[in-house]
Amino acid sequence: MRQITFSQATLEAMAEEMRRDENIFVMGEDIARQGGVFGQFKGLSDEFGDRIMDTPISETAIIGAAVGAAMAGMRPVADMHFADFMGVAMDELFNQMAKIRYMFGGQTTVPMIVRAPDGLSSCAAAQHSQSIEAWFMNIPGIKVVAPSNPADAKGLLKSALRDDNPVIYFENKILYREKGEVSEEEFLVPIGKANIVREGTDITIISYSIGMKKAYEVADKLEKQGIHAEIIDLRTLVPYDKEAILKSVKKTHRLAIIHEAVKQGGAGSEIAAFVAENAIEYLDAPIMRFGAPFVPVPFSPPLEKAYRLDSDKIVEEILEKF
Amino acid sequence: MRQITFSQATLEAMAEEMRRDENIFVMGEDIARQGGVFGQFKGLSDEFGDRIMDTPISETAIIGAAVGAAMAGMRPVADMHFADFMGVAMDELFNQMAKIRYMFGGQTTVPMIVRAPDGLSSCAAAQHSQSIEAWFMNIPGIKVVAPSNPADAKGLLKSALRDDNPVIYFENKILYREKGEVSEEEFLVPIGKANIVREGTDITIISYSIGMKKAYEVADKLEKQGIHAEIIDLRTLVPYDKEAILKSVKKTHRLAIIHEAVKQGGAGSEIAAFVAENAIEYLDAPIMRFGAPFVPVPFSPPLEKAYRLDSDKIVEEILEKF
Amino acid sequence: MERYNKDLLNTLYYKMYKIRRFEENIESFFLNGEIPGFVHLYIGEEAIASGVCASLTDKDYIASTHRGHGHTIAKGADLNKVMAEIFGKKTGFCKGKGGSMHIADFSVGMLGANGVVGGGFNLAVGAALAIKKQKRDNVSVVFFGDGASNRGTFHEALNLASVWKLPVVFVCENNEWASTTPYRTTTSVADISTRAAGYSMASKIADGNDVFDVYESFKEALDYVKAGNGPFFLEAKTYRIKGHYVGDPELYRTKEEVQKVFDENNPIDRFEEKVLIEGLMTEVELEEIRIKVENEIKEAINFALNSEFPDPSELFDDLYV
Amino acid sequence: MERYNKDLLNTLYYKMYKIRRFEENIESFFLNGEIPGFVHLYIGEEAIASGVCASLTDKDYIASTHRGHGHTIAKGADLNKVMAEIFGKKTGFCKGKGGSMHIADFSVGMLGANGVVGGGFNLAVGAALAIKKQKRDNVSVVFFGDGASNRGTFHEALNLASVWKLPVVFVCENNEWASTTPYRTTTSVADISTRAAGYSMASKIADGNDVFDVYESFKEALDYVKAGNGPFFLEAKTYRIKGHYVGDPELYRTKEEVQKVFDENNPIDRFEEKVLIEGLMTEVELEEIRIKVENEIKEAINFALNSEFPDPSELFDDLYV
Ligand SMILES: Cc1ncc(C[n+]2csc(CCOP(=O)(O)OP(=O)(O)O)c2C)c(N)n1
Ligand SMILES: Cc1ncc(C[n+]2csc(CCOP(=O)(O)OP(=O)(O)O)c2C)c(N)n1
Ligand SMILES: [Mg+2]
Ligand SMILES: [Mg+2]
Repeated sequence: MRQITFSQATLEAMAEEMRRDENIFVMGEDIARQGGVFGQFKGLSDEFGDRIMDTPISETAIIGAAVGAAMAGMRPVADMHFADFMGVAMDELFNQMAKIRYMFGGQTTVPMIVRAPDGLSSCAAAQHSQSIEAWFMNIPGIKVVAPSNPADAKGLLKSALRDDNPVIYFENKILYREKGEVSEEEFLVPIGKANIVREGTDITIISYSIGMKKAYEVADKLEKQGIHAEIIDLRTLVPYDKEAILKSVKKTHRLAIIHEAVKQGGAGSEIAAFVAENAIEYLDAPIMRFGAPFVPVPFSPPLEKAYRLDSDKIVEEILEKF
Repeated sequence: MRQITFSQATLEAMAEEMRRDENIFVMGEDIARQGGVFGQFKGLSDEFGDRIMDTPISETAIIGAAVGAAMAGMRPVADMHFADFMGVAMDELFNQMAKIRYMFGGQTTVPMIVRAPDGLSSCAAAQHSQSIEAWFMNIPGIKVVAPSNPADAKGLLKSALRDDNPVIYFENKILYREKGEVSEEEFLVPIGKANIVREGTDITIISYSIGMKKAYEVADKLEKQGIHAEIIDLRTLVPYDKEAILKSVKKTHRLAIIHEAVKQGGAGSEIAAFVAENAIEYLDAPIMRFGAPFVPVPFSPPLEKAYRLDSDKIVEEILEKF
Repeated sequence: MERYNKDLLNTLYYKMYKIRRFEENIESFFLNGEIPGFVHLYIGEEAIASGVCASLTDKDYIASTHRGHGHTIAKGADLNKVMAEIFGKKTGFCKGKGGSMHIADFSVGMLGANGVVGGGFNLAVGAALAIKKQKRDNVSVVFFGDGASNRGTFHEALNLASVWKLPVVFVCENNEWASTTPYRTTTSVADISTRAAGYSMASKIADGNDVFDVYESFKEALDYVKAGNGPFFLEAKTYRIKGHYVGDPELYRTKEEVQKVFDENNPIDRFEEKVLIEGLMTEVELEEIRIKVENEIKEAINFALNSEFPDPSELFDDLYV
Repeated sequence: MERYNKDLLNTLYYKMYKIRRFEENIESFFLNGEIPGFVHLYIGEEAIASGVCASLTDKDYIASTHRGHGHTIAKGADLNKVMAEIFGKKTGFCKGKGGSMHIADFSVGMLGANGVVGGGFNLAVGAALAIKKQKRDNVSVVFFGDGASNRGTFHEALNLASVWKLPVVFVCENNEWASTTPYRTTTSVADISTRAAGYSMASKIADGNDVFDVYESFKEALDYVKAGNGPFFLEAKTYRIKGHYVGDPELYRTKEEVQKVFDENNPIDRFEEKVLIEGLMTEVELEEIRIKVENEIKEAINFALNSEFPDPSELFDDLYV
């Protein structure tokens, strides 16, 4: 199958769906003239003209106007430039976008997508490196996806563009340039379904987005020790695939959760707690979470390196529990 | 000992500390003229004059200016009116307040307090009823406290007012009117230390803030079934008292966590995950979390009632696991 | 006054009077403990919503505030369902999930009250953007208070509406108070419309207690906006007659101060006086409208009181599609 | 020109030239891959930070932007530590934790660059509030771009500063670009200072490429603010000569357009021309300053290059007190 980058995969999803649905349009900073900070909108304005709109540096207006346009029949895509800037529009995200449908008794839908490039890149420091998906797991009314590869990037974005609920689409900055197989046929990846990307018997490793790279590394290293890990790519964080998780844990009796975001209060906490609540009797070892330490992201290369997940350390800690 | 309300306790803490430290001042909406939406600042402006400042409806300015003033040698207290409005100033809270000290290599401190009245009151609906403390457990650089009674309210606020780190002080709207014993002597409650408010042998119940009311109800009801619950009032969410939690769980072999906030991705997830990671072998039953369902807070009384924690149901679920 | 045909006069009076009587009833039900949550009354400001909405159709949008009953009624929402919602009944517009602070009627383009002050600006701008993209000949209106004009969303919304020349009218209800705070102590301009120049936006000040002035001014705004000139800023000067919310002890001002404004500058009295003196309407005609309003309100009250509360099982409905 | 004694002239030239040469060096180190992260250069805008900071002391505060090297240097921060920080060394101001986008020197009142556009407004307002509460005779200055002027924080900060009459000067560096976007397409006024009137705030426009005009205008602002009149808004018109960040392909404008501005309106050339023609300084004096600057920069580079990176164990330092 052909290989394309994650970034190209999102571009294809956008173009295909924008051709299909004329209500889709895109708002954000530097997306029309520049094609996005990471090139993830490159060329779209050639085909779609003023459906790709460069905005002022006004994040509350970007999200707020997207909500308003969604209520008035459009299907806006709002680009956040960096996920780090979602805090600027947090009220619009959690008090408006997430609540409108419910609070108004289902009178309207808010079909919109928030695209949020996240994660460490290369020494972008404290305010340009964050992964804050966990907050949104605590906010009812939003769907949250976080693809880990080009095919999922395309399939989930297409699904999101057809979903009548607000969807936050976390796209990792490092993954943009990664290549992977993506079918030329049209396909969707359903929101809410995890992907068992590797079957195994000895331990379940759950991850999503860039964390999946570590998941594979860790699984490969464990394999060398004769430990067969089952890897679950969560794909969607809200709603997350409870069934797939339980099924796997009941089979492997062990669980490790890996994500790049801060460990304390991270998405892994919810997953771990869910399993401890629903399958503790199947577990032969502590549930392990691996995530960033409890400090802001530092700038200097050796500090950033120390901040990052290290698959050797993860393997070591896992082995200690075997 | 004399009894005063939670609200009075915070007033005493403010007044005592403001007398001690002339750098403390307070900013917020309707706090000088009105004494706060819940009367929690009542009378302070009589004694402290322009150290109690009514602001415009400008939450980013309230938090941002507090950060700026803190860096310039003051010790600001910023009132958020309702915790629900913290989203408006989320960037200031998480990208500025929380990160400044670390990101600038310790060149400055940011001694400030954010006071955030939270929780359900009486049919205040989706945007005036929330508890969002979990988000802040995922953000390094902030301390987070959530007192459950007048004595802790006073002691923790006084500690916060002497802490050189930014502290978010979640104060529950219903608790304001509750009375409790508060010593007339000066005292502090240390940030980061949990309180074992009742010793028990059969199950550990962890809670904080208004959740503690349910914790007591549940424990009392369990007691009638011959089950002796140990109750931990967490008091502080960041940093939370890991030692106290582990010690108790290792003794009781069971754990239930209760909070009013949304269960999914709530503070209970972190606590549960922590225990599943560090003491799973001591557990005789699943770790149970009790929190709000995954919907915004509805307005109508029967819906709001259905939304609330119900100690009978909690007891029932706990008993099922015995 | 030639454009004031009977229909229009009836409409203006009908809307104003309906809002007034609705609010008076809400106030007493609330004080009797029959309405849950809290409510903010629009009494004394009826001329603004009425004068604005008289020129709007169901295809035009409005975004509202925490003080939203007046806007909702003026926009033509079914009174029964407004009343039922405020009582928390399942027959209300939001099936009891919203209440006073989240009243909405999407069928008439009323995009919702908002518990977040300043939350409506960008929603209205977004609706105007949709109108423009859909090449429709409609407008979007956002009502907001003097207090809301100090929120950052005000700035971002006005700037965006201006650079994109969107069909939106910003209607500032300057009632001189933001809960307990006189606007002059927190707002750095005397006329909030002064700020429009910072966005190259046309603006006007109207007497918010004179429904004719509001109507005329808004018409001007509408013509301007519909001609494709971009947004318009209308500041309506008024005064908050009631407490910030029902039950507000109002320690921050004197009863006399308020009474004086109400006696001298009551928009409904002013309308009545004017139409009678100028012979535009008769006392009989006014009375007919009042009777109609009373009947509708009585019906709405009955409807609300006789409606069921939602069933607890409905808690989980309407979250996701 | 009488107030321009030799000291002052030296200072202005020294600051500008130092920033210029610093940035040129940073650019080439970055292009050589020796600087981590990303950097935004201040080349062509030196007159603004220099003209402003010439009148400030260490007890005055500035809040800066993502494009903060110039502000930091103009405020008098130790060049070695600035350079070391940008290289990510532990001898830098932030011990390597901040880098270019978070450079800060609290010892000279430089409250930090900011990775969040528009993040500095309220910080500066807060510092001004502290000054007022401490009854000190200082000021707080916030530098910000044309792009930042569309953030809600701009509005909230200006309003608050105005109603509380705080000693703060808002210095808008209108360099016509917000990354790839020409400011006129996203900003609803031609002169951003027009917005000051919306906060009853005094304002002025200066030629941001003429350090004398910036100096004079800022002096005026300072006198105004120190007299207790409240905040002042100064818009400095300039142009962004370099790409938004080093490495920016700049597809959105032509090289010629940029070169033309740089040739005709280079603040350093303009200074040199002026002082030479008016006989205020000699070529020898200018050269002396340039040599001094080169030496300082050389030293700073050596310092940075010879400094250690932080030890991984330092990751956990400096979070809480
Ligand atoms: C973001 C936000 N901050 C604070 C509040 C609390 N609050 C509710 S209404 C109000 C005053 C609003 O004043 P104004 O905008 O003038 O409207 P009015 O009540 O006068 O109609 C305040 C401060 C809120 N609801 N939202
Ligand atoms: C809140 C926020 N939104 C977007 C960005 C991304 N960004 C960084 S610099 C920039 C342009 C800033 O333009 P301007 O304020 O004019 O400053 P200049 O770069 O011209 O000095 C943008 C959009 C950001 N850092 N912060
Ligand atoms: Mg008002
Ligand atoms: Mg610029």
